[in-house]
Amino acid sequence: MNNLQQKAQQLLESGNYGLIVGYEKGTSGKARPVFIRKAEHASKLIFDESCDQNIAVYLYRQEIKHDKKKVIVANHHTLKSIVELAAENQVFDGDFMVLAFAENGDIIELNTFKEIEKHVATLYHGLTEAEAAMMKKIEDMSLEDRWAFWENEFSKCIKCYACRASCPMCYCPTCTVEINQPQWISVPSHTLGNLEWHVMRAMHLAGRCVTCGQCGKACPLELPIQLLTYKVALDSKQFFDSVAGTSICADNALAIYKPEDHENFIR
Amino acid sequence: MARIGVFICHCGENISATVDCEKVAKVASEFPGVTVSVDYKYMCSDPGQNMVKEAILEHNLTGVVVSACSPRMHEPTFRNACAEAGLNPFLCEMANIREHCSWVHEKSDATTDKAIDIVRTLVEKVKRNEALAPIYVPITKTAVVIGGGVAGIQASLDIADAGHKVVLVEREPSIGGHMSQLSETFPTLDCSQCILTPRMVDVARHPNITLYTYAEIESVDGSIGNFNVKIRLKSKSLDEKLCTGCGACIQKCPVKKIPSEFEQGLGKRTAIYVPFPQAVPNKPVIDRVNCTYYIKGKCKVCEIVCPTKAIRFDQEDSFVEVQAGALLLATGFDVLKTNFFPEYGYGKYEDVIDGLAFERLASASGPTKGEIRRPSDGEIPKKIVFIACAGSRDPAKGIEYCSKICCMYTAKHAMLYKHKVHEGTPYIFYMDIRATGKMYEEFVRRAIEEDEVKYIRGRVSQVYEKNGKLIVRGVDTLLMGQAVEIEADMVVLATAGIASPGSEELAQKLHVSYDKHKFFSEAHPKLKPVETNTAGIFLAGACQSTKDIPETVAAASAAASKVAGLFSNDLLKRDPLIAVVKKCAPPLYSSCTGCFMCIPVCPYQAIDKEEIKDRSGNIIKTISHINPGLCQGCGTCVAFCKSKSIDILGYNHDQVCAEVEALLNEW
Amino acid sequence: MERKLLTKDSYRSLITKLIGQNYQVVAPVKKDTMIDFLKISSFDEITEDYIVTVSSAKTVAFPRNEKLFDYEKQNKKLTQQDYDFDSIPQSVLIGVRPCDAFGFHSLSSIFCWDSIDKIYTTRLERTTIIGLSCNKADDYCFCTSAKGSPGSTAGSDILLTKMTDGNYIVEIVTEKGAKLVADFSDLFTADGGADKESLLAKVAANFSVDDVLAKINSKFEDEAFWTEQAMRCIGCGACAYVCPTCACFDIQDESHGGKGHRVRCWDSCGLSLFTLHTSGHNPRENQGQRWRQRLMHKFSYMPDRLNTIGCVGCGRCSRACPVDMNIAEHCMSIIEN
Amino acid sequence: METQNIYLPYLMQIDKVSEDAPFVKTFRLKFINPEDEANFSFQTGQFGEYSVAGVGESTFCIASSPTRKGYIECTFRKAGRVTTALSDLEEGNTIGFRGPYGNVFPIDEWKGKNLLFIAGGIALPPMRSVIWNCLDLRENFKDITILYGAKSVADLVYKHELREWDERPDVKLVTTVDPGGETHDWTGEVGFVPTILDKMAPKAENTIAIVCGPPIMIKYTFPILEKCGFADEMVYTTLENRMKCGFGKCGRCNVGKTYVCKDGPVFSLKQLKQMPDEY
Repeated sequence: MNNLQQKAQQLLESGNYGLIVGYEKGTSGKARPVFIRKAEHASKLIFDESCDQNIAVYLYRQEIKHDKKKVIVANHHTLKSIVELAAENQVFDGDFMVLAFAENGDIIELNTFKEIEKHVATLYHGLTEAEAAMMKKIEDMSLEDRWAFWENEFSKCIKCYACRASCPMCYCPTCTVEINQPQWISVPSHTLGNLEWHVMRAMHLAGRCVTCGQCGKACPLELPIQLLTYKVALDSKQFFDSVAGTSICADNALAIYKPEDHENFIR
Repeated sequence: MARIGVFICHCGENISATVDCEKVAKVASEFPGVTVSVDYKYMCSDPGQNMVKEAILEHNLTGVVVSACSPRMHEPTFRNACAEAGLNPFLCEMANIREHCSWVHEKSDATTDKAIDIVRTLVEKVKRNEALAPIYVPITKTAVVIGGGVAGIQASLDIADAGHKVVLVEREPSIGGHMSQLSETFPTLDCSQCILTPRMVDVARHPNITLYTYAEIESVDGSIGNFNVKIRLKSKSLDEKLCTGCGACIQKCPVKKIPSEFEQGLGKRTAIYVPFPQAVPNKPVIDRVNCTYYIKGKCKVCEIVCPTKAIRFDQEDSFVEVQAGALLLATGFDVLKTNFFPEYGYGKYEDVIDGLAFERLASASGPTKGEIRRPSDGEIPKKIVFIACAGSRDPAKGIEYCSKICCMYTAKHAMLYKHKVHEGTPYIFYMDIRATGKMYEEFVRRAIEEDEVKYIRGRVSQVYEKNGKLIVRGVDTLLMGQAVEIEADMVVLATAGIASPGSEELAQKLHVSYDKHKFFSEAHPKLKPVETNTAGIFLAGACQSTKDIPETVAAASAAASKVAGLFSNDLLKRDPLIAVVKKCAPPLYSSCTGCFMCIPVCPYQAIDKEEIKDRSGNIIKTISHINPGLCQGCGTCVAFCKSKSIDILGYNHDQVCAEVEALLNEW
Repeated sequence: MERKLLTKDSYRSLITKLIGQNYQVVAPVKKDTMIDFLKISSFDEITEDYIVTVSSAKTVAFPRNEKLFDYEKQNKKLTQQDYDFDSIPQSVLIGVRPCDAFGFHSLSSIFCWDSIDKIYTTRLERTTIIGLSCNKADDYCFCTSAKGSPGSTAGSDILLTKMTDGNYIVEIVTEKGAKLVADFSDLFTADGGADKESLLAKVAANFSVDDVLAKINSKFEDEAFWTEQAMRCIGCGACAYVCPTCACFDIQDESHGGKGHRVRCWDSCGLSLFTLHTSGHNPRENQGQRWRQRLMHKFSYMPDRLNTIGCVGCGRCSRACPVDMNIAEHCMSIIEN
Repeated sequence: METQNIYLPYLMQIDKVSEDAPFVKTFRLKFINPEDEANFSFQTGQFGEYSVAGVGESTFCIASSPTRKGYIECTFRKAGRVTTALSDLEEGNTIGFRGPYGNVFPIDEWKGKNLLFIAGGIALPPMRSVIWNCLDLRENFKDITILYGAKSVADLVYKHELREWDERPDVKLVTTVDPGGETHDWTGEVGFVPTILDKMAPKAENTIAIVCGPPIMIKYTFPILEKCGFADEMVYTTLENRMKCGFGKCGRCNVGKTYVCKDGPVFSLKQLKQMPDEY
């Protein structure tokens, strides 16, 4: 048993904790989320590079939301999302414990939002090289080419909303697309409705996207939709010096006005 | 089943000159849901309004669209007309085909088509309008007046005399403001303090006025009718109840060389002090920056000599919270100082002073007992050069505006100098003479003709010292730009009036808009000169722009009358066009996710949290709640809410979407 | 069953001729990163390098959006333009895996349940399905557990099996298939008698779907079981949209001004609003209930009411699932528990 | 119109609109195409899909009796997108109607029995069809009792028909409003439907009870009927699940393996008890 499994076993045996949300090996060796309730199942837990899913999305699931004896094994995406969710009052201090990992692989217990916030400050917040390269490729396109690129991508979208379901920040019980009085966004999937949906999703994540890329990973059609929210995240950083997932205070770039902001219309 | 009446106004020729109103009426009559559609020359006229009323009664209309001018003009007119005919006024909408259409386009079919589009849009909206009831907010009949200069004093007295409570907040240890520093006032040359101090005493004695000096506004929330003002009472290191104002402490204070702010640095004061003898309240404060006890930890002479043991070294700042129905800003102005004028040697040469300092020199209660003496050596100056527009009307230095009072006070200064130093020669460099008040021009003429003040039209390029004299170099533009050089004993700069320090912070606390010079902005430069864009907050005096005393007093009384007008009702009637968080049936209760990101967005602090509880009191969820008394219906939260959980009554999503669809769809 | 042989060159000719004769030919095409069924205009667009396509072949008969009819409003008058059945093209669907082909059986049972959905049936009638046996499989495949096999002919009109030399064994399954072969008889040659079985991928049968059918009804009330099974599920609709047998749909109106059409579009029982009443009441209010609906529908309701299993073992839903909800594993949990 | 398109609605003209309660309206609909009318028939208990072009379809029961020929009626409360659009319509407008769908109240089996109708709020409309159906065949049944309750007096629908029933000697009508919902001139009962039912203590013998109302009302009504001795097969209700198609394809309305659109919407309490708790 490795450290994590031992730790999990101890926590469950102690009786202070009843549920560990973490990762296990899934089909074909892929990592997937797992919910461990019994100490003898602790050996299912893994944590390695393959565990790149953002599992903060489970923290506010109705089934476990009010379970205060839960632990979440968090990769850095998950940690950032927890901070952002805390800022937006979707998770509450003390409702769960976080197991994070130091660079040397040591387990770090984080019990409060303050501790998580402090730990997150030590993490890397930019895009990966590969992601940055994709971003650049699209930014370098001419306006026409970029439009054609996205038009082609969106034409494949089947509106399964896996992007929405997998995003920890998409927690609205009734999404804008599902509000039909009035119907702002067309329900049947065709290119126009798809474009509106994805643009709106990106705008709703402005200043809130922690650039985990989970939406893109979740897409069964492999649309690079994470680039849309990345773009908005990069703009938030550039124009408002706001990086989502770094502060537990609600200071969303679009919600507050600072005298040094470029535009002064909100004054 | 909608039964909409559409009323197209020609507005004389204003609309009908470019829009075919008859056609608009005809096309509109075919819109689904439109029962009656007519056009008329002047809808706002009595016969026009009667057409609307009669149509409501005759056709049992469920909505009215008046297609005319901007709703800013006649919306109340037509809403009232509808109400008189028994239709809820909020079922009446204005389609603006004048400012939005006829005035901005040429006569053409396209213009008429646009008018038709506008009307259709509003028809679709009004179909979805709901009857709304106005909101009534109780009014707290207390006004907080910020600033105790002549404006604040006048306004406080007027409001208090009208029978309402006033809380007057002054930053300095005494009320009085700049007027208390002045010697004589133009154009009558009566003594400033002599006319002001009785009013100061009135303030102190008035049963309706609570005076807080040495106090600042900490925070303000709430809105018209119900502000909550938190005031910081800076520690005076004194128990005011015990202090009799005997002055023993001041006499014995060992720190005596502090430049007096009141005397513009020309006189000195002690560390425990009252700013001036007639101060109200006439009780000292300890200036902790200069007090030996606070610096070194010992002294306490004042405590020892105080007969009533009123000194409190450990006193801390305290806070009071005041509920107020209205706020009145009277924070006044300041004058430009320091190295704004390096070429004039201000700050470099002791004998280059500003106008306020000259007032103190000329004042009988001033440091020289009213004798005009040079600050440097106490000599009586033989020649004084007054430089008007020192900073004002100088775009290069960032102040384009005219400070308005300098022409007059400079003339007064020269005159006062001449009256006191008969052999002296006053020179005035000026750009233009602006003497537009009652008896003002006569006053200036008197300075020129009777007191022989030498006016030189031109600008001063440099002031420098040479052999104990101040050499003032300028040009006389009336002498074809001939260079002029005057050897002066003293130079007085009529420095520009600027916003009082701290104005910007205060404006932000109060959500009052201000201009680029940090003067507070009025709601309308002509029609609402003493209102701000924030309802319930009024302006008086020089905090808005520099003003002379009569103008300031007039503005103060005007603002006071606005407050008294507001307070003449027990309830404030407001349009119910406010935001609401949408609720729905359980188990969702509301689509609001409780992210509370709308809270910082709200410019009026109208949003707080609401807990939804089950029957046994357990919290099911916490959602946003909008205080109807505070919400101004600006819609910022609506735009920001991702889950579309907030609607503005009268402008809800359904209505706005219907308008957009009506515009986009081809019919 | 009649067997023939189709050389790779003849295959190319066949497809080229079909396209030339104005058939709508739909085949697996590699577009960007994905392989999916698309209408082709040349044989070269076809790829065979896939285990299964991302989306299922059902789109041919049950497209994402189907305009049911058009309408036009003028003041109080409303006129309707019925569905133009003549507009449905004759199609040939190429490269359909046996699992996918079998999926049409399940779909048909739904669309023909009492009220016959003529739009669906016409589309299917006008489509000739040329299946392609699987020569490879992955960990998600479980057709052999769901009464299928990598070489099953059920559902195809013609089934091709690729031989090592690149030529194809042709099995003519239906009359429609026979007609197509007859129309292009010069391209088909006599069967060489190659062993089809040896060419097929091996898919281990880890469970029997009959056991699932037998057990699942007794599990309905076990709420804790379903909650735990669905814990990982994040409630997107990906599984249903890629599934060859999922037929749930929504009916929506699309309009511009007075003109518009009513549309039948895909929907998914995994989405939380699927069964939400206007009153706010939701009969399936948590993900456990919704996941139960998905499995019960496939392994209980369809077998009981329509005499067909609603799962063909293609494993698409598991591949598409962002959180690896592997349906075969869940089936096994039902059996085990 | 000859069509094989099961999604194509009949075009119906709104012949009459009545406002029955706040936000509740009744449309009388007539077929625009006489052939449609000739081919159309329905039985009490069935429902249909009503549509506004450009907005969509909504499901509700046919509120009129099949004995009244030449039109159908529907009653709806303005709640969702479609019902909001419907309530914006007026006489002369055209709407779409698909149906009839679903099973029927077995009124033939009820011959010679007493009938007890229990309805709450906006659930009277589905019951109104069967009430009028039975009243139009009055000789087939013995005592007919109607218990109808709503939140307040204003919320009672079909007010003039209630008056008509009240005045009929062959119908016993009991109306009630929730406590606090009464007006000063209210002469009916005050109390929740189950409470009033309990007070009425109806005889179960040879009596069929038909219950329709909000879930909470139904939940408390069944035990009282049981207490009074009603056997499960003597009690009927009609379920309202969300539907899109109406004919067993769209996948929404099933309660376990029971499809409300095909097997229902009318169920006996006996059938209901065999269904899982998923409605």
